[in-house]
Amino acid sequence: MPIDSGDTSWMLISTGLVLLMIPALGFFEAGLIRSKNALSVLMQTFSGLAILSVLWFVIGFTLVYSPPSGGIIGGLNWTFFNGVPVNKSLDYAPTIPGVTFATYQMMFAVITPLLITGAFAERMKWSAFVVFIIAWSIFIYYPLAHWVWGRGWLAHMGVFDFAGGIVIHTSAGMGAIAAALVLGRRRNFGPDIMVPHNIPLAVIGATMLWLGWFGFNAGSALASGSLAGNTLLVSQIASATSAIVWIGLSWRRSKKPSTTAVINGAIAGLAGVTPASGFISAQNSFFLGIVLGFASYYGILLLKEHLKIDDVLDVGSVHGITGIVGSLAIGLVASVVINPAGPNGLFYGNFAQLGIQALGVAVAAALGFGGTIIIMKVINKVIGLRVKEEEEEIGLDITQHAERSYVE
Amino acid sequence: MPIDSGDTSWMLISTGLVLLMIPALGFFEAGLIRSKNALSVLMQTFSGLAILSVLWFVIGFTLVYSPPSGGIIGGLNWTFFNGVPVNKSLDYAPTIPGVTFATYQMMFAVITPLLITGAFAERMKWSAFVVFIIAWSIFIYYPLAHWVWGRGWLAHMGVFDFAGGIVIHTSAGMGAIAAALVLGRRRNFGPDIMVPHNIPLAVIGATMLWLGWFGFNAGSALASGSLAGNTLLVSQIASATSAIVWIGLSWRRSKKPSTTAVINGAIAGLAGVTPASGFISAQNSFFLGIVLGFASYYGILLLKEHLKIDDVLDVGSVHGITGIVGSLAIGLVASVVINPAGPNGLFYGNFAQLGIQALGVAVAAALGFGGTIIIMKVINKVIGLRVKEEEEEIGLDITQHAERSYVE
Amino acid sequence: MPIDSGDTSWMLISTGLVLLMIPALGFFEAGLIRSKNALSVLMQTFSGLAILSVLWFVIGFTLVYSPPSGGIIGGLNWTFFNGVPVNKSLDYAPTIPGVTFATYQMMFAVITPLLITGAFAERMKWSAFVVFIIAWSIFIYYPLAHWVWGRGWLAHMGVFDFAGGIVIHTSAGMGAIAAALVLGRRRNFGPDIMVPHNIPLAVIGATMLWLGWFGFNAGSALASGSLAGNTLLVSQIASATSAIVWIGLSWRRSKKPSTTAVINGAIAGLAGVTPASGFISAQNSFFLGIVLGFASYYGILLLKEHLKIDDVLDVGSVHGITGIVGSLAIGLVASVVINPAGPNGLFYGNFAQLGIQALGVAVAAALGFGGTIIIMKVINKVIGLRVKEEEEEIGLDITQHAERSYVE
Amino acid sequence: MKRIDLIIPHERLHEVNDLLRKHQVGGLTVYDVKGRGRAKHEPVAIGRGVMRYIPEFGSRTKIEVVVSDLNSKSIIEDVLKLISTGAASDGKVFVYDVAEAYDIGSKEQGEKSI
Amino acid sequence: MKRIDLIIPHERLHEVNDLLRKHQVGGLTVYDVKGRGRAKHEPVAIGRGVMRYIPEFGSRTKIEVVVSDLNSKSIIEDVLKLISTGAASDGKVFVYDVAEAYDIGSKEQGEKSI
Amino acid sequence: MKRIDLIIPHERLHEVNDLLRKHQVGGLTVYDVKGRGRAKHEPVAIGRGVMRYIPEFGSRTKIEVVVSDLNSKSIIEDVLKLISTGAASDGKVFVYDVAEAYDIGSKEQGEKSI
Ligand SMILES: Nc1ncnc2c1ncn2[C@@H]1O[C@H](COP(=O)(O)OP(=O)(O)O)[C@@H](O)[C@H]1O
Ligand SMILES: Nc1ncnc2c1ncn2[C@@H]1O[C@H](COP(=O)(O)OP(=O)(O)O)[C@@H](O)[C@H]1O
Ligand SMILES: Nc1ncnc2c1ncn2[C@@H]1O[C@H](COP(=O)(O)OP(=O)(O)O)[C@@H](O)[C@H]1O
Repeated sequence: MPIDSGDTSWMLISTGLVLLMIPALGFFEAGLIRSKNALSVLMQTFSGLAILSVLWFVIGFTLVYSPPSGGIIGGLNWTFFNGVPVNKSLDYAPTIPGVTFATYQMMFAVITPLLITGAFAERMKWSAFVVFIIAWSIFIYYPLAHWVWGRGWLAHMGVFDFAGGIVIHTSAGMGAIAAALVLGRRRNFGPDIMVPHNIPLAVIGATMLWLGWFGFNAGSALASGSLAGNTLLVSQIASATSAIVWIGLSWRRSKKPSTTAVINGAIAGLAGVTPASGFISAQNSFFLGIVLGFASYYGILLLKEHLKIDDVLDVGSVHGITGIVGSLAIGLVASVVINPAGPNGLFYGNFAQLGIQALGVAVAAALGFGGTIIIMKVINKVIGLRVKEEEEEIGLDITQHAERSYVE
Repeated sequence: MPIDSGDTSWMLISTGLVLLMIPALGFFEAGLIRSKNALSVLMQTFSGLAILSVLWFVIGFTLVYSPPSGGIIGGLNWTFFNGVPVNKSLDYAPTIPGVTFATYQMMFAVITPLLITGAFAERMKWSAFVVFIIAWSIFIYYPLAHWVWGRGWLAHMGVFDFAGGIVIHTSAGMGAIAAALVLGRRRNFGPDIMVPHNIPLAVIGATMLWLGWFGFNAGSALASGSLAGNTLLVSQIASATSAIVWIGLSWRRSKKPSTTAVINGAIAGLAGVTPASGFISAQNSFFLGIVLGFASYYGILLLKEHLKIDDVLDVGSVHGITGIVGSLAIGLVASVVINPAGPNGLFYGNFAQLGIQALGVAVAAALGFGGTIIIMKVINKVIGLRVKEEEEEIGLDITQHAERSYVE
Repeated sequence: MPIDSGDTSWMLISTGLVLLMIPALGFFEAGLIRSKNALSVLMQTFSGLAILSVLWFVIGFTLVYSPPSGGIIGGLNWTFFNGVPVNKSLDYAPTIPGVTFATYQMMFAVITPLLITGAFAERMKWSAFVVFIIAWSIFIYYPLAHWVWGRGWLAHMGVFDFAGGIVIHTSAGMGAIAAALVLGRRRNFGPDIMVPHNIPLAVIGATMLWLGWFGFNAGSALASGSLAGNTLLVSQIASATSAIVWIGLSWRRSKKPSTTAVINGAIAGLAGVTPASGFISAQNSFFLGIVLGFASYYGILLLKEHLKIDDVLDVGSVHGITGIVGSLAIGLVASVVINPAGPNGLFYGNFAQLGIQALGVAVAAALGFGGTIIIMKVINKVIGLRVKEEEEEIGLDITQHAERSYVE
Repeated sequence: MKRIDLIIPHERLHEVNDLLRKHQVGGLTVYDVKGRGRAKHEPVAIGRGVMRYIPEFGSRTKIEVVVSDLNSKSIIEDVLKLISTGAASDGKVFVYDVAEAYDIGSKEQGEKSI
Repeated sequence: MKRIDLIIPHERLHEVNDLLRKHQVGGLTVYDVKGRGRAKHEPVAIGRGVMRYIPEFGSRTKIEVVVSDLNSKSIIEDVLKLISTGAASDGKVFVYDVAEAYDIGSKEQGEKSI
Repeated sequence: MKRIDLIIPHERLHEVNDLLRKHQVGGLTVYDVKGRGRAKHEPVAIGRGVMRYIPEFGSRTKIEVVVSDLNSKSIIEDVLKLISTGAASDGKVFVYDVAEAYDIGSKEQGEKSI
């Protein structure tokens, strides 16, 4: 097929929108933690953008997408993007330039490991962070993305994941819980270290995330047109209903619904609808958003309040639990009327899909959780994971980066 | 007509751009008010995004756009977007998916009632806010949008409104004045409660608004191409000239032109050019921008300084007066050379249009003003509109949302 | 050729993306300087957006692009955009509306003089600023842009500049050094006036700049498709590698790599790759990015630490030196395989191009440097350039604009 | 001379300033402080709005005003009268002796300087 | 009554507050201040991360607590014991006499008020 | 020992700090404060730049420095000499007696501690 200018426009801007999400994640997180560590997460997300872009360019893209593949990992034909076509398409996305497909996927490879920054915030060494995201990319993201999106063995089994509920949110979400467990809790873990220091900054981040997610989900159609249009709508509805659930729950619980609740609810809805967004109708998304709202809200209560796992920004719930719910939802409410290239779910007569999705989720959860534990333990052995106690007290900004967010 | 990938690309991103304007409005407002109420407007705009998206999905779209219609209100065919086509277009926008048209219009339905947050900021109860935006949507926006855009009676009379000067800015602007009158002034109304608390935040909001407005106005062409291209240019010129007028006036008045002046001037130009942006030439926009600058500047002096109406963010002038001027400008300088689907204005030989536009403006102003008064009075009776005096002193952030913007 | 909806979509959004960069520049700068001058740069960039948009509309576009031209300056056919086609294209960009081409180029004409705000920040009078950007546009940018992009004499000699390394970054970068020299150093020049006051704000600016640069570079293809796709990739890689170099250098120098380093490295990479971005492969961009990282880092050390030139935000290095490196790189690694409308460089068998590029760079550097000195000296004579000593102590925000960034 | 420190809720600053103006004090200085005293503070949302908690310290305004020994008593009485609501969170007054005072501009010293 | 001023690194506030709670002080007031004393401060990055410099002033927390004359001595001793590490940056203690104190809510005066 | 409070425009901090350094004071503490005194303050733009108004309080820097009784006089004289321009907005100096002082790190007491 020839390159289509309209499809390419949409993919270029979608690439930009997903790029935006990467520092946006940093603003969202920085605003919600203590001021003395705010820069450290901005540094991690911004540096991560640079480092993981290059890693993808050098080795990532080829390992995920290049043939030949035995289903386990891709070939090495496209190291340094050599041979990725500029004037022709790849068959993954037949109407856009090959380089555009590869650049768009770059942004996904960058943001996934960086989601975990939310779990180890406020106590991880900078050097450990750098090693971690590289190792996590190579040992967890690249294989998993290959299995599901690069025509690997999970794809062959029929696992579907539109924009990354299994590949991204389940793996990173479970990785976040693992990371929080290995690192241990922050010093003086308890309510008074959990007061957000700059909520407008967090709302700026949430805004950019919401906007960027249109590129993340609707861009995953890899073309402009009806599928992209429906995906955008589905994402909007799930985000809105999930946010409303959070407003309601925080209103009921305390009489005073909070801004941090509504932005978290929206992000939870967006994260959860991601895998299903290209396969389901807006009506089903309405219900899915409600489920996602409840699941993520009570997920935080479970993990943070009851189990006292110090996953600082609740990545395990907001991305992990929602990613699992959304990935399973494909097995229930996906419909070929929406996307002929996708599956039908249980409600549309296909009883097998739910089980297949559960397999995909289980694999991603196991790899994300187990792989993270191993990587963290190895790093801990070799260079140490956590800053010293007094460094944690002083804050990562000064001790790791010699900077303060605000002066005067 | 088949779905066009290029048109759809533009409408998808335009949808994103208008989405961006919704929280952007919050940043703009939050930066210009006192720090103790900053979160309350962020909460209102962000929650409003969630709530009004769902309301539009459930009932709004169908009431505005669905046939059959006697010209007063739309049918109920498309509740919950049921039956809105994914793979085909609606005849409102023949080259993009029906769902994309519906989602794009969602953003307009969301932002319009939220413009009024600028009028009742710093003193309205959260619960009253929630009821207000829902009632305002149902009783004011949906009918009015149907009349003008949904092929209702005003459309039949020949009223034109490209991107929402009548439907949006006149109605919300007059609603803002009404809301300010019903609520009454803030405690200690006077200069020392009007010092902006975080101007960079307001500039961030203004920036996002300016960018977003490209999607708002040029997206209202409902397709990519020449009309969208000219509309974007027209918007840019009106914004720039209006901003220059504000710089000049504030320079003359005080020798020290201020940042808040230039951002307000830009927003005033963008708001005012909105209804005319798809019908006029860039040269006429140049002059329109100048008029808008003067009208909005002196409008504020009139309403806030002379009449002492406490429309906190001057929505009545920056959106209302400008929206009226721009809507009437169609009757003067619109030209079928620019848009064959639009009217000619007085200067292009059509003497009737100005009167027709004035009718549209009058209807919108009356409905916006009168409807808002009734809604506010009813809410006041039933649950109360305004927070208690001591809550107003302490600030809405703590008393309504249990949060502070900045800690430490 | 007919207007293409996909190409037009991409150019509309690219216009928006470059628009975004203009205030983004302000956020970036404001965050890195002292709080008492933060608004003054926001005011300059936002007002500059208004003023220079109108100047381009009135006289700039025609002077740069209108025929007839003897190669020195354009004609006056298109003053006030009169005669710029809405429904047809110009031959500069045959698949998009003429007005869209003109509006897109408007954003370049706006941002270029504003880059220099980074050099004269914290001490220039507001009135001098206004005169300066207008004079600089008319006497430096419009001629230079005509020579290279408007089919003037440098274009005839074979000078290439894809998105503005010669026309924009070399001229503004050398102008920045000149401006810093004429104005002289800030009072108490030394480390303690160089502590950034709000780094998250600077990161917000850097984020918007990175995103916007996709429109700046890939939009300069003036169409969607393969060239735009490759340009976006090339930009991303150069930015990422340059940022990594900065992380590494600041890590080595001080054990504590800083957030300000990584954002500056990214901007340096983006600025430097700009002229070459449409002519080179991603693999060559990888190496170019590394060179840009080193050149800009050591350029700052040279200009600021050794020569003690008080170019506040190091525009001379981050834009100037990188712009020169990138413009010369065309003479080395450009390839007609990437862009058939471009040249080959030395490594692809064309020995002449490097010299031609050097000529273009030399002309731009001379005009940018010399022209700026003359303009500044004249302004100094007539109305004075610099605020009074006590005004500089109190800060420009209060003394020039009667505002404070943050209150309470 | 005496220096009176008033530590009060932010929202009373306006009133107290007006009162001090009536007493014709020469000036005053205002600090944003955090503190704890007898009262419970307003709870704030934490953990993404899922939890709620009462912070150890509340946010308060502190006013410092240097006055002549003579006026000190009546000012304190009036302040107590004006803003005491009987609530624990009303605030505190602390009084200190001032050894000397100067106005930098006029170089005046002692009570004339304030 | 005495007022004790403690100027300490931010990160010790928590501990000192706990200690003062044990001494049952009636309240305390906290300021964010900048200062210089005997210690070198942490260097910060300037000039886009290219240079580094030690700022003239460090960022510190100041605690003010008004206590009875009787308790003053033992509180100071305990504070010194608790947070002195021997480092130059440990901070300072300054003590002042308080002429009078009032609780605004209860209108109590003197030691009862604090 | 005496504590000298200097309340001055922000932009003089640098000079005053240099001066105090010459007097070899052991340290000093700096506060951002708002205040009103004899001078009119700079007007600020309000209401979207349409109006202008002179705020009740200006923004000032307060320096606290604890010095020996001996040095107090000469420091104050020098400060007055250095920054008095005769303008109403030049600022104020207030002096207090210090009952006791400690350096937390060295546990030194009295004049040795400062
Ligand atoms: N003994 C004390 N020493 C120093 N400051 C005190 C003392 N007691 C109270 N304060 C300050 O006075 C403020 C007001 O005190 P109070 O009205 O008793 O209670 P609260 O702060 O709990 O509302 C406190 O927040 C604190 O800053
Ligand atoms: N003589 C003094 N007068 C006023 N404040 C002082 C004095 N000496 C020290 N300080 C304050 O006490 C703080 C702690 O002092 P110190 O522990 O000696 O050193 P440092 O601040 O260098 O860590 C200083 O930052 C300063 O705010
Ligand atoms: N009587 C006073 N008590 C406490 N603080 C005072 C007093 N008079 C002045 N100040 C403080 O000193 C600062 C400087 O005072 P001054 O130079 O007279 O005037 P201004 O603040 O109007 O420039 C004031 O802003 C205020 O913070």
